Amino acid sequence: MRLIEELKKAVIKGHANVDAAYPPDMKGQPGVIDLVNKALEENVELKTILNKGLIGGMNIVGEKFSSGEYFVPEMMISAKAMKGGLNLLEPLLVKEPSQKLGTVIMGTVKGDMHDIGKNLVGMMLEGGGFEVIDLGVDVLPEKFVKVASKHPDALIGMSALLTTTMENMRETIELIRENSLDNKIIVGGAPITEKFANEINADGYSNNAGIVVDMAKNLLKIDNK
Amino acid sequence: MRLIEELKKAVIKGHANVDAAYPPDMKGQPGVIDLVNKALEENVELKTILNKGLIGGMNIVGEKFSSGEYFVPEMMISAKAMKGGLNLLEPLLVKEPSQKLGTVIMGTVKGDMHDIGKNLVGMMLEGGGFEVIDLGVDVLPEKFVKVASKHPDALIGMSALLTTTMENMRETIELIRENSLDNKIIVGGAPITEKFANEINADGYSNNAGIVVDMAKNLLKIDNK
Amino acid sequence: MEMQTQLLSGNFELSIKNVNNKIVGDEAMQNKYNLENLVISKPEELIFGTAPHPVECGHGLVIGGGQVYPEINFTLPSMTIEEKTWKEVRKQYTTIIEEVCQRAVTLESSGIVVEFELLPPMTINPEWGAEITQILRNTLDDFYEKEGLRSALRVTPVDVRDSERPPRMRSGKFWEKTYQSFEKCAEAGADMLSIESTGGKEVHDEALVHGDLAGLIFALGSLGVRDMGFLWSNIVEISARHDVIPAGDTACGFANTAMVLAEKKMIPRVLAAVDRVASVARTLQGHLEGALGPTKDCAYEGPYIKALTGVPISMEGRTSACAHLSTIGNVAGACCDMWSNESVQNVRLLSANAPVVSLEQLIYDCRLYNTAIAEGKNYSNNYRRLLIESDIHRDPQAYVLDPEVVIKISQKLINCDTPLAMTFKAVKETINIIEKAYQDKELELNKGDVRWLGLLKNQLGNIPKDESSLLERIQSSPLGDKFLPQEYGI
Amino acid sequence: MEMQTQLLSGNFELSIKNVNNKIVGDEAMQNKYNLENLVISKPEELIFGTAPHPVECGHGLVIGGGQVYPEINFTLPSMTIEEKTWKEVRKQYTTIIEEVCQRAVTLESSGIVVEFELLPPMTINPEWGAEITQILRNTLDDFYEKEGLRSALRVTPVDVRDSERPPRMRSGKFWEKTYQSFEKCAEAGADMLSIESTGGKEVHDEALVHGDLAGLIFALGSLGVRDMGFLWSNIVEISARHDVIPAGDTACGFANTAMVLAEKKMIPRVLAAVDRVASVARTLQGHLEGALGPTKDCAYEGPYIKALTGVPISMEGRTSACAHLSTIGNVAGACCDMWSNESVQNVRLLSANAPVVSLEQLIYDCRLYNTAIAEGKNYSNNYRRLLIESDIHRDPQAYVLDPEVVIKISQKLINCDTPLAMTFKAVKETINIIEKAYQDKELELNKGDVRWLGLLKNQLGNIPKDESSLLERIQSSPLGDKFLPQEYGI
Ligand code: B12
Ligand code: B12
Ligand code: SF4
Ligand code: SF4
Ligand SMILES: [Zn+2]
Ligand SMILES: [Zn+2]
Ligand SMILES: [Zn+2]
Repeated sequence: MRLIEELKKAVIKGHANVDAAYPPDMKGQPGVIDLVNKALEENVELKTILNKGLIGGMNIVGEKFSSGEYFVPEMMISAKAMKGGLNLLEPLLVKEPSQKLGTVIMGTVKGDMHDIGKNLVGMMLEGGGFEVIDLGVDVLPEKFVKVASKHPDALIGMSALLTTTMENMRETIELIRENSLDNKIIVGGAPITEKFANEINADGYSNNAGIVVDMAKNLLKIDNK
Repeated sequence: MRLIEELKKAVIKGHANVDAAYPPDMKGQPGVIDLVNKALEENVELKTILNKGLIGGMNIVGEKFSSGEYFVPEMMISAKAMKGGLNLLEPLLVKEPSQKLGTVIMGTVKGDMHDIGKNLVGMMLEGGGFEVIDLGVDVLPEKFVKVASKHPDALIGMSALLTTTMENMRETIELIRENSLDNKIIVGGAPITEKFANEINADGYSNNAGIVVDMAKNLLKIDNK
Repeated sequence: MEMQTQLLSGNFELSIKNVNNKIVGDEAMQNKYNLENLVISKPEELIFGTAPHPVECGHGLVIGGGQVYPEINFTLPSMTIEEKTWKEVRKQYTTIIEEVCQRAVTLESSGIVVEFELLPPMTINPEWGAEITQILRNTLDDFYEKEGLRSALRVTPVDVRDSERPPRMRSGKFWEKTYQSFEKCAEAGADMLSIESTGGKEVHDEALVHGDLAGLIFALGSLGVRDMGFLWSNIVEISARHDVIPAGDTACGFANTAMVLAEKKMIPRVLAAVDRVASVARTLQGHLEGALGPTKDCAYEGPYIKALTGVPISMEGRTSACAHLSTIGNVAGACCDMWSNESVQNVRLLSANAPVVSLEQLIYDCRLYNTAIAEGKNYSNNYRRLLIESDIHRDPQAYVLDPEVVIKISQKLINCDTPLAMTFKAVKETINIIEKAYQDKELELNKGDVRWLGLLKNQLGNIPKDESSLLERIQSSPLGDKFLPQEYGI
Repeated sequence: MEMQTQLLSGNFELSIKNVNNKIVGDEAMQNKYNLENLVISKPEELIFGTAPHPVECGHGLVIGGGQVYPEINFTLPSMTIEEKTWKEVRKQYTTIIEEVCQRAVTLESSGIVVEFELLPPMTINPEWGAEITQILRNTLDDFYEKEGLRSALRVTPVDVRDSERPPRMRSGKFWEKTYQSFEKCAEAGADMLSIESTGGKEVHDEALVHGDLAGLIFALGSLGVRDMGFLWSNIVEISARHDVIPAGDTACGFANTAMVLAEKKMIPRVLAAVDRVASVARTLQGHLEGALGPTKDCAYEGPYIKALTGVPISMEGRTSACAHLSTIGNVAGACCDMWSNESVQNVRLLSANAPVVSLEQLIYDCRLYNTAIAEGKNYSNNYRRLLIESDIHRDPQAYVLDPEVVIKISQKLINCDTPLAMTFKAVKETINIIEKAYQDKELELNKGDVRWLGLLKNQLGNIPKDESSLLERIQSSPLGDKFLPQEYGI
């Protein structure tokens, strides 16, 4: 379908709507919002707009980022453009569980203020169809427990950038388990190694935002189509 | 006593006997053997010859080494000269336990061939009055157990220089304990840290041959006079 | 100085404090920073080892007085810092400093600078930071007395104001702790005080990952400058009371974050290069308040500061690869007065603990600098050229550190009306110079960087230049609720 | 060549093997090592980046052909190597090589050499060593194809013959495993073969800690040379069969042990310096058998080998501080053709894993060498002078690496009748040259070293010069039962 291809391209290029100045070479052309509206008018199936157009476009953006062609700002812009389209679809989509892939609780651990990596991971997860509850930085173990107990099926993602706060991950995981919560837990951040992740009994580890979506799908047993 | 002072000096200078060419500036002067013989003729108390002359001299050698004035070869030469003197005393000394301070079983662990550090430590211990049983290099855990079971009061010293053989120390210590042996165990070698030593339940650690004698005395509860 | 008043009023102190300091030479401070002329205006005078305004500190070390000294940094291995681990923490620092001093003696270093960068719990508990400062002080003194090792101690509290979002910069517990930490460390024996301050960072971080030039300029040229004014007037005051050197700051949380993100291919290198030069007015503000140098090791904007003010600078390059990878490992040394490893954990390597390894590498680097100086102009010029030439054609971040380029851009930075204007100028000139270098085939750029050079130019054309319109634009964007205007005297 | 026959007969092969190798240039090998003249006889021609007999290997790298290449080494972090950890071992090497190659690409290195030094279990189980070789080979090939990264792989089995005391050098399980390890690694994709061989070390270790010069000379000039003859004729033969480069050996177990002991103040530095030059005849023997270079990175006797034979050499200095501290960090680079970090564990530093950090540092070092070469004679000479001058006046070990001194001593080493005579000559000349430099105030020595200079001179006067008398003296000393004469063809 030409229209969906056009929509996909607008997502890839991060062109939000006809008036958006970005990217300079698409000024004046229809953007994501315009094209989603047009598709709705033409009665294209919602699923197609969502999966082929919006998410399909974001997947390409992710690939371009992994291959070094795109930078984070470009990914941000595309994500924002895509969200604009998503907002139009949301009221129309039936609230079925199938529609949101799942929930992820993200936070940087106690004592640590670094959040660039955590935010990036969160963004990728949102782009991949997850709902992200961002607890921010310097998150106490008790806070993780509190939120997790409300979302027993959610994946928990923790970030730490300091060698002196890594240990707080262990503490947090222990407290979560002591509270008999069995949420899956993934960890990351520059000083974290796979070995360390194993040692503290995390369920997943990655030093790469690119593969986090797949990891989340695996852990939450979501069909990886 | 002049004579004992002279003997002490001969030990310090490593001058074995009147004919010894080392050190060049003492050629022709009486050496350790000559002076011990003279002291015996003059009926100096055995204990005085041993503690004030021979061991007293070696203590100064140890200090000179620690302060950077002496090198290992000079320590070796003094140790050898001292042993010459010791050999003369041995048949005369009553075989009391007080006379040998204690026994140390030394070895480089399985898979590791580095022995310079181990030998140095062994030498210091001998110089300090201990009997040293040297098991050599690449010593299997079973071998340590076998020898230790014959010497239940002996201190065990293990050396490892490779990051890939450090773990064999742990294995060895575990096997020793499984065999219900409670010998004190000390470890060392370039990659070993105090933290690691604690982790594998060693009783002592040092990266410095200089302090090993004191450590051994402490662990074996020998009066540190 | 006058330039500042137009924009920044109130709690922004503009006269240079009359610090009871140990600065060498007797020029009135006022004359040094008129910013109508460059203190160093010829590229060939922007050299390693010599600064127009050297600083004497510690056991008679003169920084910028004709020699380059190693600056060694270190941090704890993986462990927590709390009551129950404190004994171990003390032990770690005790061992590190002894091993490091011993190696400096063996390698006959003519002097060393030790930097102690506090970790957050040591600033939150100012006594802790002071306790470690004391340990380092005592060992340095011992080695001076027993072995004649000359040394100086730089102490760098953490800017814990960054611990809340949005951060409070001039009030609240975290600001109080930061202030106390300076006070206590100065008492405990620091020779110099520094900080990696973060005012404006809450906006800058966000702007960076969005590639938003307006946000970057506002964060650095408005918020950053304002906070530096506030913060450094306080540090200068504390320094004067304790007779220590108020040394300098760094745009670490800004331009180095950009550098590290560029290394990870997250943002384009041209953006990081532009951000670097855009940070000059911000870091400069500390010196306008009375900071005497040496600048912080990780302030790669140092060459600009040296040209503008004449203070000595600390830099780091290939030997700080243990702390951050970069594409500017050699050129960073072209005009340094100290040479640092940035930071390394106290972990055991095959030879020795990592801080000892770093120090050994720094000492060999300094031997090269200092032998070149001793052998005369021909040698030092030649060596400096190697440092420069080997890096600058491969990356715009290296290119903007070429002393030729530094002087060229700095010429445009004097006589600006306000720090914000200076920041705009820096961005504009840097974009132009990079573009020209690329066209002249003086500089390689990859496709993404070329695309971004265009995007940046485009953006720059659409940003309001006066502070109040810029503020308005930022406040109506998603960046608006990231910061508290009153905490910047706005 | 004739010089050898007098002493060493039998299983000692003296003609150079006609290897089907990739050597550049077409001179007959026989002419290269007549040892009647130096191949490089002027100090100013003993320079970095260029060797009279360059070696081409891997993906078109020419070693000694006008550029210095980084040689990166790495080893496992603390872990055991056994059946049940083998998966993790593979993974470690896989990660290391990928990260290292990626960084080389980012920093646009014109090429890299990777050295894989096996650990003992990987030689005892030759398939294991081969498996890792294969992993490295594949990744290097991938990066060549995808990213154009030029590279070469040096593989270095462990000399496990040293696993028994006294060691069997020419028979038994350990020799067989060593031989198989070469064979299998060559098959698995090595471009060059090396070893840190240990023949004579069992005597040398003991002699070293006793400061016994007769023992050192015998260990190096008799046992060492004999074993090098045996071992390298085999390696050359294996290399010919697999079309790989028989590269070179090192006196690591000898002179580097001495260096490390001197660093720990266990033996005097003058003894380590003498031992270094005394190792030349031993390492040279490998090249007489057909080793083509580059010598092993840790062979600090390399400059002598380069002067005598013209083969390219790998060296290491300040950037190998991660593996051993030293006092020769700069001068070691004066005439290197590759520049190495010696070894570093794969541990995480603040920026990246340690091998990546080392590689980055090496690449910046190489940028300096290669920019100096590119800028012309004036630059490369000046830079070389800095490397030399900054080290040589402080330590005799550095002094004997000054190209001036290397050539002066090497002149005396040619035209010796036997390798043992060469070793005696090396000891004598080194003692004299150090003494003179000390008297001329060209070289600082501390009190202990001065004392030992006298002791060494004294000893040298009392050592029998012919091999059989020397052997007799050694056999009647405590060194006598350390080695098995028949294992050296005695
Ligand atoms: C930017 C930065 C800062 C900024 C933070 C800005 C921010 N809002 O985050 C500022 C300047 C504020 C800062 C402050 C400090 N920092 Co800082 N900082 C950095 C720096 C330069 C980059 C970190 C970064 O953002 N990287 C980019 C992101 C994208 O990478 P990442 O976080 O690793 O994330 C990736 C992966 O790890 C993974 N990931 C991350 N999280 C998660 C989570 C999950 C679930 C998963 C699956 C994956 C995942 O995916 C991401 C994408 O690929 C690093 C240096 C470095 N070389 O990393 C130092 C560094 C981390 N900081 C350091 C230090 C010491 C500090 C300070 C203590 C400095 C001081 N003395 O003042 C303070 C501490 C403040 C605090 N309490 O936390 C040290 C840590 C040393 C140590 N001992 O541990 C470092 C290593 C610098 C150094 N070499 O010394 N820092
Ligand atoms: C000499 C040496 C050798 C000699 C050994 C000679 C001998 N007879 O011992 C030779 C050349 C044979 C050798 C071989 C190898 N070596 Co080696 N070797 C060294 C070297 C240079 C010096 C070690 C030494 O003797 N130091 C001097 C002594 C006095 O110090 P020390 O042992 O630490 O001992 C002191 C203290 O630690 C303490 N201590 C020691 N033991 C004990 C015990 C007790 C109970 C106590 C209380 C104290 C104590 O007291 C001593 C006095 O102060 C080191 C480099 C280095 N920087 O240390 C590498 C080194 C240990 N070797 C190394 C390697 C890799 C090897 C080989 C695998 C090389 C190869 N690929 O062929 C083989 C392995 C052989 C084997 N299976 O063990 C690596 C280890 C790397 C790793 N991953 O762990 C090192 C670190 C070199 C490097 N930087 O890469 N090696
Ligand atoms: S490592 Fe580099 S980027 Fe990082 S905090 Fe230190 S200086 Fe800033
Ligand atoms: S570290 Fe240095 S001394 Fe050691 S084994 Fe390697 S080269 Fe030989
Ligand atoms: Zn910094
Ligand atoms: Zn070696
Ligand atoms: Zn090596």
